[in-house]
Amino acid sequence: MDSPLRLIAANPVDHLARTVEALLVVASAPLSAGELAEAAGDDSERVETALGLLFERYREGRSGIVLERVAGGFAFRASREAADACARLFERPVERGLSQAALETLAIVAYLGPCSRPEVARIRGVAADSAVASLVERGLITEAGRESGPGGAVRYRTTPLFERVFGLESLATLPRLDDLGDDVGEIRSRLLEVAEARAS
Amino acid sequence: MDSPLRLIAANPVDHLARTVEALLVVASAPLSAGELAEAAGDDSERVETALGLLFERYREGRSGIVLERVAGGFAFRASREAADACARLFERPVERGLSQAALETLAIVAYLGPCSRPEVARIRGVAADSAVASLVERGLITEAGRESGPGGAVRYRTTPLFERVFGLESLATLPRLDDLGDDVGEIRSRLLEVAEARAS
Amino acid sequence: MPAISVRELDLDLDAFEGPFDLLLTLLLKEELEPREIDFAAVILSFAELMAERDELDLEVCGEFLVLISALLELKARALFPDEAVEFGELEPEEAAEELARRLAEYRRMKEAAAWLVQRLSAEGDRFFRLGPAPLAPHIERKLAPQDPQALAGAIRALAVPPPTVSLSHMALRFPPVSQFLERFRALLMRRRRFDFDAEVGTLPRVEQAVALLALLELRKSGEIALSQAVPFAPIRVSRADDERILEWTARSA
Repeated sequence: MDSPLRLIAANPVDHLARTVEALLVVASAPLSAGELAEAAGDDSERVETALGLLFERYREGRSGIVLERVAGGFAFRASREAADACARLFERPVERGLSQAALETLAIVAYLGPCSRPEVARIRGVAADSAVASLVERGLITEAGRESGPGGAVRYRTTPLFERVFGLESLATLPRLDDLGDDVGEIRSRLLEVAEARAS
Repeated sequence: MDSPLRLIAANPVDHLARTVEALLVVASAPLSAGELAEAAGDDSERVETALGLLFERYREGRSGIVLERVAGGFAFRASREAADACARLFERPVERGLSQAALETLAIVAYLGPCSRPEVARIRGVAADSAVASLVERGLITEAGRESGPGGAVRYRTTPLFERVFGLESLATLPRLDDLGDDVGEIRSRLLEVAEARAS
Repeated sequence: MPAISVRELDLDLDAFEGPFDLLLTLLLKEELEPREIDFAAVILSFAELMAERDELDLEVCGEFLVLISALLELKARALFPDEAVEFGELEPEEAAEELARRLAEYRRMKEAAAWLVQRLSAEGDRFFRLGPAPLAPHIERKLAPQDPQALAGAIRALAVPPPTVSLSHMALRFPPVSQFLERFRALLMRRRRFDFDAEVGTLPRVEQAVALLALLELRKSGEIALSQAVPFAPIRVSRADDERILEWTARSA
């Protein structure tokens, strides 16, 4: 145990304050004084003292990082003077388009009608979990019941937002795929056939 | 326009440094100097100068928040001295329980990527499906198109999170493969040496 | 526990007795016929050696898998000499070269994986935030308008048959199992049963082997029933439902 030495070597609350800083910069939700004390292995009173130091160090006008007391505890935020810069950071189009995985998944759900993740995975030849999750999060697809039978997988369909983003009046106005088959059933079996050939 | 006034009122790079601090504390991934400059509405050179100031302020031993150059950009992390406190509060879901198969697959994708499951399987001599799935789920690798255009197997590459978890500035900082392990000639001559020794 | 090496594995087979390393070398130098070697016994010896040790040594297992799969490839090649000639047989030196190249590649990747493990433990005290900051601005990122043709393009791309993979390095060309799956399914649509040997007897041996795999696949999925009067007699293939009906009729009779 080297903590007694450290307590002598430096201002003990300074060291605790550094630990609290570290905890707050890693946290993705506000931390209470109790949580901070437990993680730091110290008592709440000393943690409050350390937080006092940090409030002084991380305040508007002095630092771009500002310590804030919010419901549920303490968290860092960006200073108000940097608000414009932060807005520019968050508004910048990180991904201009859709990834290959997202586009393929979306196309399968749009053309073949409600599809489950296993179906999408079979056609694409790779697990579809993260692509489906990101499309749900973006609001481009949504749950649409389950496959028949007990324990059937959740199916997904496209949303009105999807139609808006792609400038479609309805799914019926999707570009035609006559070259691939006469109806959805035919296109589906063709895709499955190719997927099987790819897997063999 | 209030910037001329600010230029007089304070050290201009100090102000920029505060903006960069603010951007880094809210960002969810490392930011490059270019991204920081764009968000701050300043030029990259001045941003580099501001980063120099911040490297001095946020370094191990001096602060619980440490600035590091990682995954092609700059990011805050907790100081190493606060690791025990962090470990009490936060999980490390990305790297916990990585299997040997997953690590070998990760190495192959990092060095030879983008590469497909069949390519990984050819090198390892066993199917790589579950290892690939677990790496995708952890966010360490991601899809990167298909082999030789449409119809081919899906390829994978490592993510910025991979570089971050392994503390790499970029993939270029991985050790050279030539420095790891024997080369073909050496193994071959050893095989033949053994054969001759046994035959005589 | 002392480290073991696959190469030092002691083997006692009908056609060979000695360390694995020697077996490997003799096979590569063509002083031993791969078809004489009982690879199941080699795998069994290895499994026994592993079982004697409480700890699972993944290093050794990995090396063993690579070596044994390379040897199985040599054996597979030797089992089909006619076809092998057609596609150009590898000289023993070339085979040794190929095996050494693969081992080196795999070994380098294992070294790279070991480096990653080392790195991970060295960086174990580096904590950073995963996900958004607690008080970061919440701005809904809107997707720019997209072209619906991209969707059609994605489906068309998925409907493109994969390019045929070159297996020339294996000196053997295997037709896909799916080819026989479809052929047998179509056959059973037209006929209630057929004789496997009569159906594939005229095909090259490689294709016969693949056809047998397809047959096993269909049996596994319950689509067909197989019967054979005695070992090596012709294999009779019939629809699974027919067989059930027959069985049921027989039992109730």
